[in-house]
Amino acid sequence: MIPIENFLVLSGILFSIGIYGVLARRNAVLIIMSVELMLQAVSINFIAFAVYLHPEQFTGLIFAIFVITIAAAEVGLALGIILRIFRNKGTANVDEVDMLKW
Amino acid sequence: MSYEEVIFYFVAAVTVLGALGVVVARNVVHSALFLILALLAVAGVFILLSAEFLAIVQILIYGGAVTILILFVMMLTRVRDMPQALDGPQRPFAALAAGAFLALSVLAAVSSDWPGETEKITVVPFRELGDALFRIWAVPFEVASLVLLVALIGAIILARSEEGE
Amino acid sequence: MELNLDWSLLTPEYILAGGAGMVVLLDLFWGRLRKDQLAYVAAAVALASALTALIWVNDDTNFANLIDIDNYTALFRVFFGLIGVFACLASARFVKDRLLHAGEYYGLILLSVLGANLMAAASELLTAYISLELLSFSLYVLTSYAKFDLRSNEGGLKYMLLGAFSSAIFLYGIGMIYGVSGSTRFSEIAASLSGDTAGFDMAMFLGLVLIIAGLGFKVAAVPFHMWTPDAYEGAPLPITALISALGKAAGFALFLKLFGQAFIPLVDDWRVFIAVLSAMTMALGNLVAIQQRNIKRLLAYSSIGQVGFLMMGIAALTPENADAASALVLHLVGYVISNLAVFVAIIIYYNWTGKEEISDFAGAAERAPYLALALSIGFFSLSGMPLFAGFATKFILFQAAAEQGLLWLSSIAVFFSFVSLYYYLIVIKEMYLGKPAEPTRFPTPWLEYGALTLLVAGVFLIGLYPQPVFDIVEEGAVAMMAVAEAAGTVTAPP
Amino acid sequence: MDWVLFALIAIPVGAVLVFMLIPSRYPQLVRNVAVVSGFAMFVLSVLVFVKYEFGGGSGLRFDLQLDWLENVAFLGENGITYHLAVDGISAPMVLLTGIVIFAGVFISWNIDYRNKDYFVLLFLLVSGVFGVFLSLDLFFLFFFYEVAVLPMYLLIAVWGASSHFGTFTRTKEYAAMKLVLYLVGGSVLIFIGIIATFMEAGQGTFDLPVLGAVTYDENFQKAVFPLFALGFGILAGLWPFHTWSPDGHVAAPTAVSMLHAGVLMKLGAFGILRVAITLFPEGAEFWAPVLMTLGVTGALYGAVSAMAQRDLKYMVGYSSVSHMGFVLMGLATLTTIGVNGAVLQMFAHGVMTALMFAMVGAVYDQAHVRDMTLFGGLAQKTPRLAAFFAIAGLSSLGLPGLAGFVAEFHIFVGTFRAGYEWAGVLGILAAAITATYILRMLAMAFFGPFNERWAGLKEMRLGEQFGGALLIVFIVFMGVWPAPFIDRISESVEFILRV
Amino acid sequence: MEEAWLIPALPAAAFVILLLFGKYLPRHGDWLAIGAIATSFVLFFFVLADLLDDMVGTEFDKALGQSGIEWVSFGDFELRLGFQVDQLAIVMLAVVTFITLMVLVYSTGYMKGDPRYGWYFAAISLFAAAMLTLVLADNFLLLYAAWEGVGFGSYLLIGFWHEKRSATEAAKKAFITTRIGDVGLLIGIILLWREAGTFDMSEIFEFAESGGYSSEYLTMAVLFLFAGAVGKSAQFPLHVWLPDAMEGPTPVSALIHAATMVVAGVYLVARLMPLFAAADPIALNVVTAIGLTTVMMSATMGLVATDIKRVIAYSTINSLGLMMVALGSLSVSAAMLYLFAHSFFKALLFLSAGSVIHATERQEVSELGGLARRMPVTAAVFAVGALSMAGIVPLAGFWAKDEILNVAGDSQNFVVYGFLMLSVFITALYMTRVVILTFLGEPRDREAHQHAHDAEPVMTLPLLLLAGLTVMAGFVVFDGVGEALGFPGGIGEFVFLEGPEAFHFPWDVAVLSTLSAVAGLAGGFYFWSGAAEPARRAGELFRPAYEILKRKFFMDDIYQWAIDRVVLAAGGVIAWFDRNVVNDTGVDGSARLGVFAGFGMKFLETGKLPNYALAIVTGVIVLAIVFMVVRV
Repeated sequence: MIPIENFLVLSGILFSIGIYGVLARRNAVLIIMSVELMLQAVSINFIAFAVYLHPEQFTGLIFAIFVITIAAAEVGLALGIILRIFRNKGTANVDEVDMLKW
Repeated sequence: MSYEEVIFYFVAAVTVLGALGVVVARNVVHSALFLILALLAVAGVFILLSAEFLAIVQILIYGGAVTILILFVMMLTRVRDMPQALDGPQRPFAALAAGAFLALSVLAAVSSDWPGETEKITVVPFRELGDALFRIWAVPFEVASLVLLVALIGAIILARSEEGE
Repeated sequence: MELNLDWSLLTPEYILAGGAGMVVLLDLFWGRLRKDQLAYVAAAVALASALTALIWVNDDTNFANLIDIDNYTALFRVFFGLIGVFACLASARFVKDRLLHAGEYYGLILLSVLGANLMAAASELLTAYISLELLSFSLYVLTSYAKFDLRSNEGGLKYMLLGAFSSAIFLYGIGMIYGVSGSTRFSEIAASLSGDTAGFDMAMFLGLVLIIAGLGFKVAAVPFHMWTPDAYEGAPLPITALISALGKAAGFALFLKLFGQAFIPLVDDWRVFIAVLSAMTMALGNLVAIQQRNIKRLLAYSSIGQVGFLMMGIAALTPENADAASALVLHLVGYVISNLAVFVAIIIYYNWTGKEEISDFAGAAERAPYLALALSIGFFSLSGMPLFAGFATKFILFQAAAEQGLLWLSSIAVFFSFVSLYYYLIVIKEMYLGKPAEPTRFPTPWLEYGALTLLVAGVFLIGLYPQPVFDIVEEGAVAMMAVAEAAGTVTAPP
Repeated sequence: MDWVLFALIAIPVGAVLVFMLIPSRYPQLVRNVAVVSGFAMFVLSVLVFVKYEFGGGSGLRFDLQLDWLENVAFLGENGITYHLAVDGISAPMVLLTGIVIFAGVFISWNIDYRNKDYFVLLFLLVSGVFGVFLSLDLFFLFFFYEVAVLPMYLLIAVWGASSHFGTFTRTKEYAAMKLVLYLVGGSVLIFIGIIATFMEAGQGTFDLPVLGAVTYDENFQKAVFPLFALGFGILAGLWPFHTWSPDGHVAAPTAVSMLHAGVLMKLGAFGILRVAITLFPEGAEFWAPVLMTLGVTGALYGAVSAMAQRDLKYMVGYSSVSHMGFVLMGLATLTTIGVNGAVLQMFAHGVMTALMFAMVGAVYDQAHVRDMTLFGGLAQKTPRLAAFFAIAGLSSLGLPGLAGFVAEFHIFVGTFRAGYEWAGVLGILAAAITATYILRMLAMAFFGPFNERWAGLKEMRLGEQFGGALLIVFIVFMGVWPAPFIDRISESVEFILRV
Repeated sequence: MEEAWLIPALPAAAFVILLLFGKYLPRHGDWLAIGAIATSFVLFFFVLADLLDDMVGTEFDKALGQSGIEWVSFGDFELRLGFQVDQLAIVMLAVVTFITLMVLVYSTGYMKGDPRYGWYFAAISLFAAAMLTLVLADNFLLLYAAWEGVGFGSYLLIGFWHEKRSATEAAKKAFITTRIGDVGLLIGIILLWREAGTFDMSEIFEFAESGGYSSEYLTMAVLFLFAGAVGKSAQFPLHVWLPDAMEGPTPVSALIHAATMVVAGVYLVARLMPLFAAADPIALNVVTAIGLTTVMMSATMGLVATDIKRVIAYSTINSLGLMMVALGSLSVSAAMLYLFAHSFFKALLFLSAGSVIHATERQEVSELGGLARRMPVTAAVFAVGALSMAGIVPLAGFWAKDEILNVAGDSQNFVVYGFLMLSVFITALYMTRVVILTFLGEPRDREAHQHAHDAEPVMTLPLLLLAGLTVMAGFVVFDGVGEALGFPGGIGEFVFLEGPEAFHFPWDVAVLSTLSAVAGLAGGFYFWSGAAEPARRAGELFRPAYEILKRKFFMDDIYQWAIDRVVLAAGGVIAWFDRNVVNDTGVDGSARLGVFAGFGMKFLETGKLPNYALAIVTGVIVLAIVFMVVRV
C-alpha cells in the first residue's frame, strides 16, 4: 500500500520542476512544455485525492479529465501564438520579445 | 516494501527523470522526447492510482496529440537552429524558487494529517464516471468544448498565413 | 440526491453561444455584410442575453448544484451582457478599419461574456475553472488579434504563457483545497473548513495561497500583475477595454464568491494577507502610472491601482453581513462603467488619429470638446471625484473596509486614490492645455458618442443617486452571502 | 422657505446645464445668463441671511432633508441624506458667497476665450461652495468640498497666467496642479477622518446632528481631530501647508482668485468649525495650542512674506495666508468671542480679499504686469481703482469702521481670554505688519510721481466698478454695524462650544 | 448732553456727503464742512452749559454725561459705543471744534485752486469726526476705533499731495510709526478688559480702584497703553514721524500735528490717570522719563532745523514732552492747561508759517528773511506765538509752562526740574532763531521776498483770533477768570485727578523760568541777528554735537537701517525660505518623491516574461511562508 504522501510528494516534485522550467527556459515552446509538467502534477494530485480521500465521488477524477483537456487546448493555442510571433519576429525566444516594458 | 511500492518508486523515478530532462536538456528535441517519457510515466502513476481511464486519456491526448503538435512547432520555428543558450539568465533564481516551492509542497503533503489514508478505491468504474461526466458535469463539459473551440479558432486565425504574407 | 437539470436556466448562455456561432457564420457566408454591422448583431446578442437574464431575477435555484441561479448571478449576467454590448459597439469601427476576421472577433467576445457569466454563476470550483479558462482563452486570442502588430503578438504571448502558468498554480491550489475538504463545491468547502482544520493546516494554506495567486493573476493584483501593462498595451484597444472591464469584473465576481462562500470560515486568517496585497497593489499601480507615456499603459497601471481598491472589499468580507460584498460590487460596477467610458472615448480618438501616446491627446478639447469632457469625467470618476460614480462607490467601499478594522487600509487607499488624481490630471492637462496638431474638428461619430453618452449617464447616475443601483447590487450580494449562511458556516453575530 | 437652500445649490447647477446648451458662438448670451443666475444667487443668499430667525438651540434653519442612500450595507435609516440647513455660521458664509460670485460675474465680463466653459466651471465651483456651507451630512459636505476644489484646476490652468521672476518661473500649470493636489491631499485626511468617525459613532448615518449628539471617546477625539483640522486646514491656508495659496491665487484668473481666496479658503475654516470642533470638543481642546501656534505663525509669516513681495498678486496672496492665520487663531481659542471673531474674519477677509484681487485684476488687465515697483502714481490716472484698493487694504490692516477691524478685534480679545497672551501679542504685531505692506504697496503703485509709462491706463470698467462697489458696501456695512452678523454667528457658536 | 453725539456726527455726515456728492456741490462743498464743524462748535457750548448745570460744586457725576448704544452683544461679551462728557472731554472739545473751524476757514484761502479741494475738506471732516469721537468715547473700544481713525485721517492729509514722493513716504511713515504704538495700545486695552470684563472706562477705573488688578498686571497694562500714547504724541522713540509729517498742507499741520491728534496721547494718559495712579510708580516714572527725553531731544534738534515748519514741529514735540512730564508728575490740570494753551499758539504758529509759505512758496529759513516788512501782520502774530512758546509773561505759554514746572518741582527730583529749566532756555533760543531768520534781517531770496504779502482776510482773520486767544487763554488758571466764565474756578478746579486744586503761584519758579526764557531770547538775538556769525562759529566749535543734532540723533538712520537690514531682510529671508524650503523642498520634494518612487518601480516591469513568472512564484512563496509562520 503506497501512502498518499508519496503521490503528493511526486506531484510536488513534478510541479517544482515545471516551475523551474518556466522560470529558467527562454524558448516559448519549452516554457509551454514546462507548464504541461505542472499540469501533470495537478492531475496526479486530483486523482490521488479522489481515490484516497474522497472515493465516494469522482470529482477529482473528473477534474483531472478537464485539466488534461484544457492543457491540450492550451498547448494548441500557445503554439499558435508562438508560431505567429515567429513569423513576425523570427524568434520564439521570450527574452527577445520585450518591446513592451516599463 | 511491497512490490506496489517498488513499482511506484520506479515510475516516480522515471517521471522525475523525464521531467528533469525536459527542463535541463541541451537540445530541444531531447526535451520533447523527455516530455513524452514523463507523460508516459505519469500515465503509469495514474494506473497505480487505479485510474486506468485517466491513463488512457493521458496517453491518447498527450502522447498522441500534444507532443506531436509540439514537435511540429519546434520544426516550424526552427528552434534547433537557434544559436543561443536555451536557459535564461535567471536560472539560479529559478532553481531557488523551485526548491522553495518543493519544500513547501512537500511540507504540506507530509505534515498534513490526511484523512482515510488506506481506503484507496481499487478501480474506477467507467460507467459511473461517464454518467457523472455527462449528467452532473455536463455544463463544464460543454464549456470545455467551447474552450477547445476557442483554442481552435484562435490557433487557426493566428497561425494561418494571410494573403500577401 | 436529485439534481435540478432544468436546462432552460442557462438560456442567456445559449443565446451567447448561439449568437457567437451565428456571428461567425454570418461573416463566413454573407460576404456583403459590412463588418461593422456584425458588431451591431453581436451587441444585440449580448443585449438579448442580458435581458433574458432578467427573467431569473429574485429566483433562487441552481443548475445541477454547479451553477447558482440567484440574484448574484442575475446581476452579473446583466452586467456582463451590457459590458459585451459596449465592447461590441466600441469595436465596430476599430475592427472594420484595423483587424481581420471580424466574425470570429465578435464571436470570441460573446464567448468571453459567456465565460464570465458562468464564473459569476458557478458555485463549484471545476465549473468556475472551466469558465475562467473560456474567458481567458478568448482574451488570449483577442489580445493577439492584431496579427501583424508585434506588440499585439507580444502582449498575447505574455498573457497566454503567464496565464497558463498561473492556471497551473491555481489548479494546484484547487487540488489542495479539494484534498482537505473533499469537495469542490463552495458550500461544502466552507462547511468542512469551518470544522477543525488543525490536521491539514499546511495543505490548506498552501492551497489558499495558490488560489489567491491564481485569482490574483486574473484580476492583476501585485505581484501577479506583471502581464497587465504589456497585455493592455499590446492588445487592440477595444480588447484592452474588454480585459479591463470584463476580465476584471468576472475575476472579482469569482474572487468574491469564492472567498465570500467557500473561504469565509478562514476569514480571520486571510484577511490581513488580502489587505496587504491590496495595499501593495494600489501603491504600485498608482505610483507607476505616474510615469507612463502611453495611454493604454497608463490605464493598465491605473486599473492595477483600482484592483487594489477592489481587493479591499475582499479583505473586508465578514460572515456577519454582506456589506463588504455589496460595497465591492457597487464599486466594481462604478469602476467598470467609468473605465468603459474612458476606453470608449479613447477608442473614438484612436479611430480618428491612430495614436495612443498621452502627448497625442494635446488639444483634444479643441478638436472634440465632447470627447474631452467625457474623458475627463471618466478620469475624475476613476480618481474618485464627486459628482461621478467613483466618489460615491469609493466612499462606501472604504467605509466598508474600515468597518472591519481595516482603517489603515482605507487610509492608504484614500491616499493613493489622491495620487491617482495626479496622472489623470496630466492627461486632462494635455487635452485642455496642449496645442492641437491641427486645428480642425473631428467628424462626430454618432453611434459611438451615443454609447459614450450612455456610459457617462451611468457615471452620473451612480455618482448622484446610487440608491437604486445600490439596492440592486445589495440584493445580489446578500443572495451570494446567504448561500454561505445556508451552508451553516456563517456564525450568527454574537 | 425650505426651497431656498435647495435653490441656492440648484441655481448654479442649473446655470451650468444652461451654459452647456448654449452654442459657444453666443458669448454674450452666456454672460447674460451668468448675470441673471448670479443675481438670483445674490438675492437668495441675502434672503437667507435676512430671513434667518433667531431662537437659540442648534441654530439650524431652513432644514431640508431628502433621502439619498439608506438601508443598504452599513447604512441605516437616513444613512446618507441630502440634508441642507443654514445656521448662524453658514448664513454669513452663504451671504459672502452670493456677494463674491455676483461681483465675480461682473469682473469676469471680458473673458473672451471659451467664456462658456469658464462659466461652467466657475458656477460648478460655486455650487460646491454653497453645498459645503449648507450640507449637514458629512458625506455631502465632503462631496461638495471636492466639487469646489476640482474645477480650480482647469480654471487656473486654462484661464490663468504664469508668473515670471528674475531667476525662475511659476507656470500656471504648476500652480494649478499644486493647488489641486494640495487640496485634494488635504481631503485625504478628511476622508479618513470621516470614515473613522462614522465607524466610531456606529449610528449608521452620516447626518451631522446625529453624529454630533454622540459622545466620542477622548482618545479617539484626540486622534481624529488633527485629521480634520489638518485636512480642512490646508484649504484654510494653515502654515506650513499654505504654499498652494499664493501660487494658486496668483496664477488664477481674477474672478477665480476672488472666489478662491474670498470663499474657498473659508471652506477650510468652516469645515474645522462645523466638523472638527463640533464633533470633537475634547480633541479640539487638546490640539488647540498647536492650532494656535500654527495660526499665529501663519499670520506673522504671511505678513512678513507679503512685505517682501513686489508682485501685487503675490502680496495679496500672502496676505490671505496671514489673514487666514487670524481665522485659525480665532478658532483655536475655543471661546465664543474668538470663534465669533474667526467667523467674522472669514466674512471680512472674504469680501476684502475679493476686492483686492478684483482690483489687481483690473490693473493687470490693462497693464499686463503686476510688479508694484513698475507702477507709480496710478491714483492720478485711476482714482477709483486706487480708492477701492485702498479701502480693501485698510480693511485688511484693521482700520476701525471697516470689516477687518471688527473681526480682528474679536479674535485678539478671544485669544487673550483663552489665555494665549503671547499669541495675541504676536497677532496684533502681525496686524501692524499688515499696515506696513499695504501702505508700502499703496505708496509704490498708486501714489508718488506718476510713471508716464502708464499714460494709456484707463479707469476700471463699469462692471468692475459695480462689483467693487458691491463688495465695499459690505465691508463698510459690517465694519460699522456688525450686530446682524454677530447675532447670527454667536447663536450657533455658543451651541457648538456648548456654552 | 444727549446731543453730544451730534458733535462728531455732523462732520462725519459732512464727510460722507462730500465724498459721494462733493464734486456736484458748489465750491466743492467746503461750506458744508465748515458749517458742520461750526455747528459742532456751537453745540459744544450747549454741552458745556449742560455740564456746568449738572455740576455740584466742582464735582461732576460722570454717569450723567454718558450715553450710548449697544453695538455688539452676546453671552457675557458686550461692546457698547458710548459717549461721555466730562471736564476733561469738554476741554478737548473746545480745542478741537474751535481749531478745526479756524483751520477750515483758513484753508478756504490756503487751499484755493487745489485740484482736490473738495477731497481736502472731506478728509478734514473725517478727521474731525474721528477726533471728536476719540474725545467723547466712554469706552476703550470706541476710543481705539477713533484713535485709528484719526491716524487714518492724518495719513490721508499728510499724503494729501500724493504726487510728491516725499509726502507719500511721510504719510506712510506716520501711519506705520503710530501703528507700532497702537499695537501696545490694543494689547493694553485687551489686558484691561480681560480682568475687568468690560471696555467701559469708568467701570475699569472702578475695578482698578477696588484692587481688581494686581499691581504688576496693571503696571504692565498701562505701560502697553502708554505705548499708544508714545506713538500718537510723537514721544521718544516714536517721534520720528512728526517732522516728516510736515509734508502735508500747512493747515493740516496746524490742526493735526499741533492742536488735536498729537495731543490725543496726552489726552489718553490724562484720561487713564486713575489707572496710572493705581499702578506701580514705575509707570509714572516711565512717562516722565520718556517725556523728558523727548523734551531734550526735540529742543536740541529744533536748534538746528532749517525748515520753518520742522522747527515748529520740533517745538510741538517739545511741548508734548512737557505735557507728558506733567502727567508723569500726576498733574492732569497742568497737562490739560498746557494742552489748551498750546493748541492756540501752536496752531497760530503753524498757520502763520503757512501764510509765509503760501506767500513765498519757500519754507527753508535759509531762503527767507526780512519778511516782517512785507508781511507785518503775519510777523506779528508769529512773534506772539513764538513768545508764548518761549514762555514769556503774560502769554498763555507762560502760565502753562509755569504750572508744569511747578508740579515737576513739587513731585520730581531736581534733575528733572533742571532739565526742564534748561529746555525752557533752549526753547526760547530756537523760537527766537526762527523768528529772526524768517522775519528779520535781510531777505535771502529776493524774488520770493518780492512777491510776499499778507494773506487775504479769510486767512488772516483766524490768525488774529488765535493770536488773541494766545494772549488770553492762559488766564484760565485764575479762579476769578473761571468763575467769571461760569466755571467753578480756574482750570485746576475744573480739571483734576483727585480733587480740585486751587491756583497757586510760586514766584521762585516763575522768576526762574522767565529768566531762562529771557536768557534764551537774548541768546537767540546774540547768535542769529545780523549775519548770524556767532551761530556759525558755535556750530563749528561743537562740530560733532552739531552733526548729531543735524542728523536727528541718528534716529532716522537707525530706523532706516533696521527696516532695510532687519525687517525687509527678514521678509526676504522668509520669502526665500517659503519658496525654496517650504515649497521647493517640502512640497515639490514630497511630490517628486512619489514620482521618483514610480520611476523606480516601473523598472520592475522588465518586459521579460521569465521575470514576470518569477514574480508570481516569489509572491506565492513569500505569501505561503508568511502564512505558515503566522499560523504556526
